[in-house]
Amino acid sequence: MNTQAENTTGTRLGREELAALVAADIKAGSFVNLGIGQPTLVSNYLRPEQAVTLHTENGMLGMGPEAHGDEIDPDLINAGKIPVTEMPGASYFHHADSFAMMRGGHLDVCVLGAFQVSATGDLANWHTGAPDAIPAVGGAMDLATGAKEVYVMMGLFAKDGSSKLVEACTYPLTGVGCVTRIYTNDAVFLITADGVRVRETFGTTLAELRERIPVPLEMAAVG
Amino acid sequence: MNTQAENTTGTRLGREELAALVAADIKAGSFVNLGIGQPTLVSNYLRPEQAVTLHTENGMLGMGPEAHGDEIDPDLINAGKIPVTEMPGASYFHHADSFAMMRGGHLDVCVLGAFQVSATGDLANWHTGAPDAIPAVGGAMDLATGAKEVYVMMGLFAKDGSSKLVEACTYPLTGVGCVTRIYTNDAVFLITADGVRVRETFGTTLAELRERIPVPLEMAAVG
Amino acid sequence: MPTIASSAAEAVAGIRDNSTVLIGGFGNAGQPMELIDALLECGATGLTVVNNNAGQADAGLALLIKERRVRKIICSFPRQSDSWHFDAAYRAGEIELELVPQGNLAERIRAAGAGIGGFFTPTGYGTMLAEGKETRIIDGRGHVFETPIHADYALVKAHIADRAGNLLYRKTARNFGPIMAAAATASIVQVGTIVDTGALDPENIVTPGIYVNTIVQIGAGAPAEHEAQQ
Amino acid sequence: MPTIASSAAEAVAGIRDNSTVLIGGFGNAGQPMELIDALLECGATGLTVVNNNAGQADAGLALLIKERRVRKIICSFPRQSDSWHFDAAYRAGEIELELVPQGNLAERIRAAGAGIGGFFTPTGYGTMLAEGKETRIIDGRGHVFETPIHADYALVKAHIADRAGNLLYRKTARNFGPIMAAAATASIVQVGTIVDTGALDPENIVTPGIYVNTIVQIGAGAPAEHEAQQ
Repeated sequence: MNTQAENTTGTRLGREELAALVAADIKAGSFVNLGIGQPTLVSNYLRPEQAVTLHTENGMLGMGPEAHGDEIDPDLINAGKIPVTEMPGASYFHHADSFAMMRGGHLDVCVLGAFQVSATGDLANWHTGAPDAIPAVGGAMDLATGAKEVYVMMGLFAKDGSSKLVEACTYPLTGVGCVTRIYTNDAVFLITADGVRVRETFGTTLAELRERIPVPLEMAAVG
Repeated sequence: MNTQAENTTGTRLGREELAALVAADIKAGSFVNLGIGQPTLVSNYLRPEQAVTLHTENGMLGMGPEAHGDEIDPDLINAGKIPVTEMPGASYFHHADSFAMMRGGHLDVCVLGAFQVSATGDLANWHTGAPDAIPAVGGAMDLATGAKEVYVMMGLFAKDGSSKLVEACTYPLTGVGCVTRIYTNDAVFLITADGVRVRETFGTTLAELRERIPVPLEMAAVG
Repeated sequence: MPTIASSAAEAVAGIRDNSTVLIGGFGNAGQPMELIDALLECGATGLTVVNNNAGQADAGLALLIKERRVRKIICSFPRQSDSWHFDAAYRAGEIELELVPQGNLAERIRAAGAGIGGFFTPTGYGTMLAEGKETRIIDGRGHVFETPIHADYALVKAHIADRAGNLLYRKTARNFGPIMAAAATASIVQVGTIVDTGALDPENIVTPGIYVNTIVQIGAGAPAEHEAQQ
Repeated sequence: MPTIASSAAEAVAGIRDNSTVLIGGFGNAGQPMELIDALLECGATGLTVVNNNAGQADAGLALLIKERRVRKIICSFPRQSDSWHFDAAYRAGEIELELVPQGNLAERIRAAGAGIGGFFTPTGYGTMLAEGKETRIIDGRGHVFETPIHADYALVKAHIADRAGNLLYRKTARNFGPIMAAAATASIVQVGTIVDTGALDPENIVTPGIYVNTIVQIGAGAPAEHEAQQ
């Protein structure tokens, strides 16, 4: 909430700036799962004093940074199958316990990529729906369903210029009404019971967003 | 099955002889849960070469004999809350894992006491059904339902002389169709899909049993 | 990160009237006696308590029941030779009893922590404890539908905690502790020893710190021969 | 007591055609590669395989699929950059795919080992993976009914076993091993080291020996710095 006082900054955020913004928004002491891909970048911007504990769904709390050189241990990998390291206070557990931790609502935040998010927080991020695509879901549905807060990081517009924030998803759903925030390079959106709120914009305006996004938008109350 | 060749012995079994008989019938390498009370006696007659592993539902495999003197550790008790000891190869687990082990059918044998057993293996052993009784079930239903084989140890006749092997239980049930054998001081009964079979008698005869037990009885085929 | 409370009284101070409280222990093993005593002292009433038993003799949970702080108890084995305070409250109609087979009790607590909405179990099928419950035949076998037991608080006794809240237990004192810590909104844990984060082997953690909200060190704790490994 | 086999081939020799086989591992961590190779060698076919993935590159499970030994696969993430043998079999209509969200997959395996007849989970509700499944609103939230995945065999890789079959795992190689060992009628486990019964601390056992039928020691196993404690 520390960014709410200034609702618009001059330029569109870069990939790294966006990751830094998400990291700064995570409350101290949180337990967090970062999805594969862009969300993984967030870990580079978490400050030690935030004391954030990272969960990886293949059975670990207290995951450290990616392993390099001699640190690499084939028995210690993250959900993206990348070798990682162990932080003090880590713990290991089996897959049922790991997903129980997620499904049971014990993670504070999960950060995921997305193809589309609807105005009511429906998430589509696992399947293009193309008739010849071989589907693969992994832990996407479990992550979307389980965490207390689901933050999506995505580009706001698809390659054809269409909005990925939509009235209703056209891609197959990952979860219903699960997304609470959307972080994009152009703006941060809050999904609330009263509709979608724009928390801040980066190099664009509410009016411009309203033109391109087929969802009613209001600025969030500055608190 | 080593006793099937001689179906009748001269005298009624004592309490300890009955425990020894049950112990001798447990296959080598079995995982076994012994209920509170009379079934606990069975552990005194298990031979080391049988390599039977005892389970206690409060979270342990590899339970050893009752603890005495300096062996007593208040953190190491059995389901009857008696201090016990630990055998080499023991393991500890929490209550959900312990009952998962039972419910999942991983225990080979469970030995329980009973108020009544029906001809189809229904068990009544937890509640007298008296209107002013305060009910308490503990792990009785879980034990009855979970083990591959449920052996009952009980007196064959109640104080009023009535048979505790009945056509249908009049006491509240613990489990339906779960008992596979009944060990009594007078005879051993097998509950089979074809009805109740008398494996052996002790100081009585099939004819005498038929007079007092309101259930069709046949001798078991000698194997 | 869990809060480290300086006393049992401080640890339970937030417990409000009409809360649901899971209390660990099987017999005396794993029973968080000092936390229960502090709960009695703090005065919270109208409680729903989940425990394997319903109190014994004149201590702990039995005193909570004697003082009529417990509106309802969910347990598997209330009646014991020394459960006189429960017996009296029950016969007076001053405590509600929900009797649950012990394994169903454990699984219902586990389900709450694991976000499971309900499950079918064969245990209890065809008995009076299944009366009024949904049943279903699955693969030819009768099953009863059971629901999760969520709670506001868990009072748990563990052996060793690190400052991140990771817990080790000791022998059969483990019993309900791990599943209760996971099922409660806030878990309050008494331990014999608190060690620095990093002192426990990550392979051996039984309750990860994510499930622990408050830790309090009580007395000398359990025997010390099972030391933290690293 | 588990059997200690002298080779991977001997360990899997009993696996029959048309069996359901759980195969542990997530990526290469915890993957029982030598047991899978032996399963390929032994010739069993018509298999239903349960694994998180559907084989990678030209090894292990991918070769079983290439050889058309797998009639059906139950997994969460079949399509990967190097899943070409699965992709080919699937596009040819020569393998049946049951796609399950990873946490539902784990919970269904756990349910089989725990004797649970089925459960309601929020994961997947409202998605195409719930199509045709029973649903229920519980406490205002949509849930899907999921059933246990029982199996004839489990192939598991652990770190250390004692002769009673108690298992320790290593780091994230633990993953599906413990729940698969419990869900199968017969569990076949490859380990780096077999130690005498009594050499492992009973507090730290992850898979109790009751869930293990066959053990085989393979090679030097995993790095040895995580030694048996006592």
